[in-house]
Amino acid sequence: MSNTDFVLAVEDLTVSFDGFKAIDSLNLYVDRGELRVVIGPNGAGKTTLLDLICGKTKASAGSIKFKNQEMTRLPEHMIVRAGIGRKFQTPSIYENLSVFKNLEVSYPRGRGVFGALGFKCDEAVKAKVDEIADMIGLADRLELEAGLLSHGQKQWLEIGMLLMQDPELLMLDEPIAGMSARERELTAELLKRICRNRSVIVIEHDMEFVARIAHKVTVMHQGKILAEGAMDKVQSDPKVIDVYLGH
Amino acid sequence: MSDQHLPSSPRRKFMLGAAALPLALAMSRIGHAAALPTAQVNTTGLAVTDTEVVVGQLHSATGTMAISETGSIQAEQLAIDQINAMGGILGRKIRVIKEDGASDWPTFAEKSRKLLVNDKVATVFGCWTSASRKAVLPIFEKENGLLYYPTFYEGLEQSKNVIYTGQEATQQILYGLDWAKQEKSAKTFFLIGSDYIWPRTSMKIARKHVEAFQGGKIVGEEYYPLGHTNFNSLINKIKIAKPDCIFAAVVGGSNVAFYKQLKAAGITGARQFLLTLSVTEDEMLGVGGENFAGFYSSMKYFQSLDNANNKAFVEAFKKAYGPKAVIGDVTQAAYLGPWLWKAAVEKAGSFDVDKVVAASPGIELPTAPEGYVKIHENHHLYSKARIAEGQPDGSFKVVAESPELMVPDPFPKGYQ
Amino acid sequence: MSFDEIYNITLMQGFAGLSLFAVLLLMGLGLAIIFGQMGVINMAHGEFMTIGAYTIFLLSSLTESHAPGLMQAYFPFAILCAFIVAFAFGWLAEWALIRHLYKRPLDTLLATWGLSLAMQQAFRTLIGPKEVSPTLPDWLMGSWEVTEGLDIPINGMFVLGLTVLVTGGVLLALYKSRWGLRVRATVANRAMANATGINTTRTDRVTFAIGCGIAGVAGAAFTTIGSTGPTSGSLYIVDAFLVVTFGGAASLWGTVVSAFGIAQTQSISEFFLSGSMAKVLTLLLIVTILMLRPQGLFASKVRR
Amino acid sequence: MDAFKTWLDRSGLASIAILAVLLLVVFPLAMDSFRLNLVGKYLSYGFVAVGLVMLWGYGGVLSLGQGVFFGLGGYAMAMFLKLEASDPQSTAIQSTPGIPDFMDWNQLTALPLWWEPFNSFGFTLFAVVAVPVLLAFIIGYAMFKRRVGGVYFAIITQAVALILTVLIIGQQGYTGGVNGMTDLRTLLGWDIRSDEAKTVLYFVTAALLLASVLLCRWVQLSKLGTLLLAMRDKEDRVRFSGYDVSMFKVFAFCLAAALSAIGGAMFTLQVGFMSPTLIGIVPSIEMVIFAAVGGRMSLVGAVYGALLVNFGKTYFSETFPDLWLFLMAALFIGVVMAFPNGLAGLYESHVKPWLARRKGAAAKAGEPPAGTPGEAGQQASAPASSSPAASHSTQAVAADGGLGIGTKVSSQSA
Repeated sequence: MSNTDFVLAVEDLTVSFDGFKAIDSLNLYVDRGELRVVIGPNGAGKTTLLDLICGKTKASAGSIKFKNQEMTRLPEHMIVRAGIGRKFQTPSIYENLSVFKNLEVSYPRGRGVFGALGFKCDEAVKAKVDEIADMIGLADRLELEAGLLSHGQKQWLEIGMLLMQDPELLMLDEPIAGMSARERELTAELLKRICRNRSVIVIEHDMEFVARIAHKVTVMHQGKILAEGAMDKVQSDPKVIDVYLGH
Repeated sequence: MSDQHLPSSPRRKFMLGAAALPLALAMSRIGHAAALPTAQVNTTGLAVTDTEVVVGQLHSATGTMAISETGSIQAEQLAIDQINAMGGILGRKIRVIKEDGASDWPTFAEKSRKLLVNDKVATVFGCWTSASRKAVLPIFEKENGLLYYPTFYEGLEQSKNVIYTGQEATQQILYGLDWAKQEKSAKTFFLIGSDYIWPRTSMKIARKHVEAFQGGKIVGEEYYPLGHTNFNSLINKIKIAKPDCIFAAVVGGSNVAFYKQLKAAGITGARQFLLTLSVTEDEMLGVGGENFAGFYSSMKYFQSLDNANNKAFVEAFKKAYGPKAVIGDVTQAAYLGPWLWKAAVEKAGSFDVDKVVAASPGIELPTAPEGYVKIHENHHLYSKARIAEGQPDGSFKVVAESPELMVPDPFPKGYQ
Repeated sequence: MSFDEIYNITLMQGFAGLSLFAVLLLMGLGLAIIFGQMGVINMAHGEFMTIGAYTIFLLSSLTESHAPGLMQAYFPFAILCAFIVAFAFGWLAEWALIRHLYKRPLDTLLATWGLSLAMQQAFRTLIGPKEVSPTLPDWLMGSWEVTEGLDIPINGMFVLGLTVLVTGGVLLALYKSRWGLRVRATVANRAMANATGINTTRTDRVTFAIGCGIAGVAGAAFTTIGSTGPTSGSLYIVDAFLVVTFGGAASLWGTVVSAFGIAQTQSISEFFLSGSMAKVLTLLLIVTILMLRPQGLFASKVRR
Repeated sequence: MDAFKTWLDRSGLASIAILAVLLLVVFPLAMDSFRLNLVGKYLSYGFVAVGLVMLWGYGGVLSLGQGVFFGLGGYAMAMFLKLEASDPQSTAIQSTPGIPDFMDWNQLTALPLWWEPFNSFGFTLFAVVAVPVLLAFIIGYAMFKRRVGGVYFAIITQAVALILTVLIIGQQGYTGGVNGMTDLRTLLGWDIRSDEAKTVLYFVTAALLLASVLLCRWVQLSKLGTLLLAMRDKEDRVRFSGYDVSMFKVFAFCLAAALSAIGGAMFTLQVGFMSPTLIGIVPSIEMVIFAAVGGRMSLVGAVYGALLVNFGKTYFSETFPDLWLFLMAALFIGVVMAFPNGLAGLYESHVKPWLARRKGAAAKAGEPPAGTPGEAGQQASAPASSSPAASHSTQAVAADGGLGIGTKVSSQSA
C-alpha cells in the first residue's frame, strides 16, 4: 500500500461476522489536525469501524495505517501506545476511583508490570493532571469519586483520560449523548481546542452539533462510505437524503 | 453397646485367652489397682488414673477411606468394650478418644500429634492406608507413642513404635502363589494393581517368587490410577495374554468396577482362575457376590472360618452392629489390637510405652478369631495364610490354609 | 495369535472405546447443560449421580424383599425414578441456593462445593459409610458371546444405548421443544427473554433440575459398571469436568466430540501402554490442546 | 489527596499491626507448643489465601489450582529435606543406600539427575519460588493472552491440579507416590521435629506471612493495584489506555503462585511431610474457601479466614465427629450466600459503621450536616476529611459491598 501523509489511512478494509460484511472494502483518510465526523444510520458500521482501528475487532482484510505504520496486526495496547485513543459509547471510567486517580492511571508512564509497581506520582504527573482537569472543567472535582459525577462530566472525564496520553488520533463514539444543551456547547468548545494539535474522529448523530464542529463529514451506509466532504455539501447529497429519509 | 449384653461364652473364652493373667486378679479389680498404684504403672505421664486409662482411635470416619475403615473402628470398639466388661486392664477401664483422620494424610498427622501430645494416650489403634501410616510414623517415633496398625500392607517397615496386626506382603502372597501352582497348575500370571506402593511391592515379590522359585512366567503387569473406573482395555489385554492366573491387587472404587467389568466381559470364575489380595467381605459388599463368584482371595482371615473363637467373635460383632454386618480381614486384625495391647501391658505390669514394647515380642493370643497369633520380634504377627473362594451370596468358602504359621518377614531377602 | 483372535480383539477394543465414550458423555452431559446453558459450575454433580445410584440400590432392595418376581423388570423403572429423584433434589437446590447466585457464577462453585460435602455426609449418615451393591437383573449381567472368543459386555451396550437415548432426548428437547426455545432464548439474552414473556426464573430452575436429573440417570446406569458408595460421585466428577472443559462448555456438540476424543485416546493408549502412563498421556494431551486452544474445541463464536 | 493517601496507608497498616501482635505475641503466649504448631500449619495455608486475595479479589481471576503451587513449593522443600534424611548411614538397610527410601522400594538404583540440584539449599530456596512461578507464567500467559477468564479459567486450573496429582502419584519412584515424601527430619542438621524447632518455625512462618501481607499491601497501593481493580471492573478501558491487561493478570497469578509456594515450603517444614493430597482439587477449593470466609478483598481477612476455617475444622471434628462435615458445609454455604465479602465485609458493613456512629455521635455537635442536596460528592470526599463524616461514606460503601461489588471496601481494608 501507498505511503501517505495522512495520519490515518484505511484501505480496502473488510470485516465479516459469519458472512455478514459489517465493513465492506472501506477507504478512509484522515489528515493531521483534522476533525472528522462520521455519521450514518444505525447499523451503518460506524462503531465497528472504530473497533477495527483500535484493534478491538480484527479485520478480515485490508489495511489500517497510522502514520504509515500498519496497525491491523498489533494488539490493542500497542495501538494505543502508537498514539490512537478511543472513547467508548457509554462512558467507561473507573467509578470507584477519584477523578484524580482516573486521570493519573491514564498517564502514559509505568505501563509495564514493573513500571506500574514502581510508578510514583511526581510533579510532572500532577502538573499534567491539573492541566487536563482544567481543560475538561473538572479541576474542582479532583477528589470526587468518579461514579458520582454527572453523566456529562463522566464523558468529559473519559476524554480527559485519553488526553492524558497525548494521542495523535482521538476517536470519540457519541461524546455528547445524554448531555444537556449547555454541556454540548462546552463539549464543542473542548473538541475544538483538542484538535489543535491532533486529529479527531467523532461519531455523532446530532446534526447541529456535527455542523458546529466538523471539518469534514463522512457518511456511512451498510459498511460502505456513501459520501464524504464538507457538511453543507454532504447534507445536500441526494444519496444521503435518501438513506436518512428512506429509513 | 454395653457390656451386660455380651454373651457369656465369649467372655469366658477371652478371659481364658488373656493367658498370662491369673483369674483372681481380673476379678478383684479394686484390689488390683491398689496393688499396682498409678505411679508404678505409669512413669511417663500418660493419661492413666487409678480407675481409667485413655487410648486413642484414629481412623477415617469421613472421606473416601471411610468405606474401608468403618469396620476397623467397629472392631476396635467391640474389643475395648469386651475388655472393659472383663474389668479393664490392670484394674483400669479403657476410655477411647476418637479422632477422624478424614481420609487426609496431613489430618492424620495432626490428630496423631493431638492424641499423643495433648491427650497423652497410652496407645493408639488406627490408620488403614500406608500413606496415613507413613504420615503418622515419624510422630509416633518422635513422641514415643504406640500404634496398632491393622491393615495387610507392603512391609519394608519395622518400627519400635508400631505393632502390625495385619499380614505383611510375603505372608499374604507366597502361600497363595504356591497354592496356585500346586492346586490350579498356574504357570503364567497376569499381575494387576492400583498404582501405589502396596500393590507395586506385592507384585514385585510375586514376580520374584514366580520367576525365581516357581519357574513360572509373568505375562503381564499393569497398574491403574487409584479411582480408575474403566478396565475394558485391560481386559482385552488379559484376553490376549491368556494367563493361567490373574493376580490382582486393585483397591477402592476401582475394585468394584474391575470385577463388574470382568464379569461383563465374560471372564468369570468358571472360565478363568483369579487370585486377589484385596477382596475381603467388606469389599464384597460393593462388588456383589455374583460378580466375584468362583474367584479366590488370599487373606489370613475370613468370616466363615470354622473355629470356636471365630464363632463367638462373629456372634458378638453381629449383636453389636446388626445381623447384616460383615467382617473382613482388616476388621479382624483391628480387633486383635486391643487384646494384644492388653496382654502386653499385663505382661509388662505397666502402661509405659517402652515397657509394653519390650514385653510385646512373644505375646500369644490363642483366642484370636483367626485361630492363634503371636507377636514376632519384628513387631509383626505370626499367622496362617488362607485361600477362600467367593460365593454368589457374597460370602467366602475357605479352600486352603497354610499348615504352619507364616513367619513375618518385612524385609524379605531375595525379593528386593 | 491367529487372525481370528486379532479380529476379535480389535472388535472388542473398538467396543471398549465406544463404551468409555458413552460413560464419559453420560457423566458430562448434565454438567454441560448446567454449565453451558446457565454458566453455573455444579460441584455437586457427582453427588447427584450418587443419588441416582442409591435410588437404584433402594429400589432393588425393595423389589428383592417385596416383589422378587419383578426383579427382571424393575431396572428401567428404577432409572426413571433415579431421574425423578435427582430432578427433585436439583429443583430444591436451585431454589435454595443457586438462584441467589446467578450474578456471581464463581460463587455457585463454592456453594455447590459446600452442598457436595453435606450430601456426602448425608449419604454416610442415612445409608451407611460402606459401599453397597444393588442386585441387577440377570439380563444386564455378563456378556453377549457373538462367536467363540468375542464377548461384548451387555452392561456396556446398555450404557451405550441409554447414552444415545438421553443425548438424543436432550438435543431434541433443546432444539425442538418449548423449553429448549426458552433456554436458548434465555442464554442468548436474558433481559430480552424476560421482556418477551419467558419466565426465566422457571426456565433456570427446570434447566438446573434437568441437568441434575441426567446426572441421576448417569449414576443409575453406572451401578452396572462401578461402585456405589457415599463418595462414588467423586470418582466421576473430575473426568466429567475435563470432558466439558475440553469440549468448550458452550456447546453440547462440543461435549459429544470431546467425550469421543478423550475416550478413544485413553482407550487406545491404555491398550498399548500401561494404565497410569495412559492416563498421564491423555491428560497431558488435553492440557496441551487447552493451552493452544484454551476456549476448548468448540468455543461459541461471539462478536467481542 | 496526600492526607487521604496517608490515611489509607495508616488504616491498612493498623489492621496488619493488630494481626502481627496477635500472631507474634498473643498466640505464642496463649498456646502450648502443640497448638502453636497447628496454628503454624494453618498460617501456611494463609499464604495461599493472601495470594488469592490478590488474584481473585483484586485481579478478578479465580484459580482453583492454587494447591498446585502450594504443592510444588512444598515438594521442592521436601526433596531437599528428603535427601538430607537419606544419607548412606540412615539408609544402610536399603539395596541402594544413600537414595530416598521410596526410590529404593521402586527399584531405582541411582538418584535421578533432576534430583541432584536439590542437594543444595540455595538452589532449593530458589526452586521453591521459581518453579511454581514459571509454571504460573506459562499457564497464565497461554490463558490470559487468549482472554480466557472467569469460570473457564477456574476449571482449567482445576484440570492442572488433577494432572499434577496423577503425575506425582503415577511416578512414585521419583516422587514417593500416594504416600508423598515422609519422614523428613533435619534442615541443615537442625532437627525440625523438636518442640523448639517447631516454635522457631512458627515464628518464621508468621513473620514471612506478615511480610507477604505487607508486600501485597504495597502492591495494592501502587499503581498496579489500582490497575488490577480497574481491570476487574472496566477491562476494556484499561486495555485502551495502553496497558497490556493480560500481563497484569499474569503478574497477579505469578504473585499468588509464589506466595502459595512459600506457604507450601513452610508447611513441609512444620508438618514434616508433603503429599499429593495437598495438591489436588479438594485442597485447592478449600484454600479458596479460606479466602472467601475471610473476605476476598482483604489481605488480613484472608489470614483470619484460614485460621477460622481450620480452627473450625479441628474443633468441630474433635467435638462433633459425626456432624462436623455438615457444620463445615453450612459455614461455606452461609458465607457465600450471606456474606459475599466474608469476615472483612461483615466488619466493614456492620462493625465499622457502629463504631463510627458511636464516635460520630459524640463529635456531632458543631459539624455542618454532611451531604448537601443533590451533591453526593460531599459524601465521597469524606474519607479525606475528619472522622465524623466518615460514617456516611462507610454506609455508602456498605451498600456497595452488599451488592457484591465491594471495590471500595477493598481499597480501604488491608
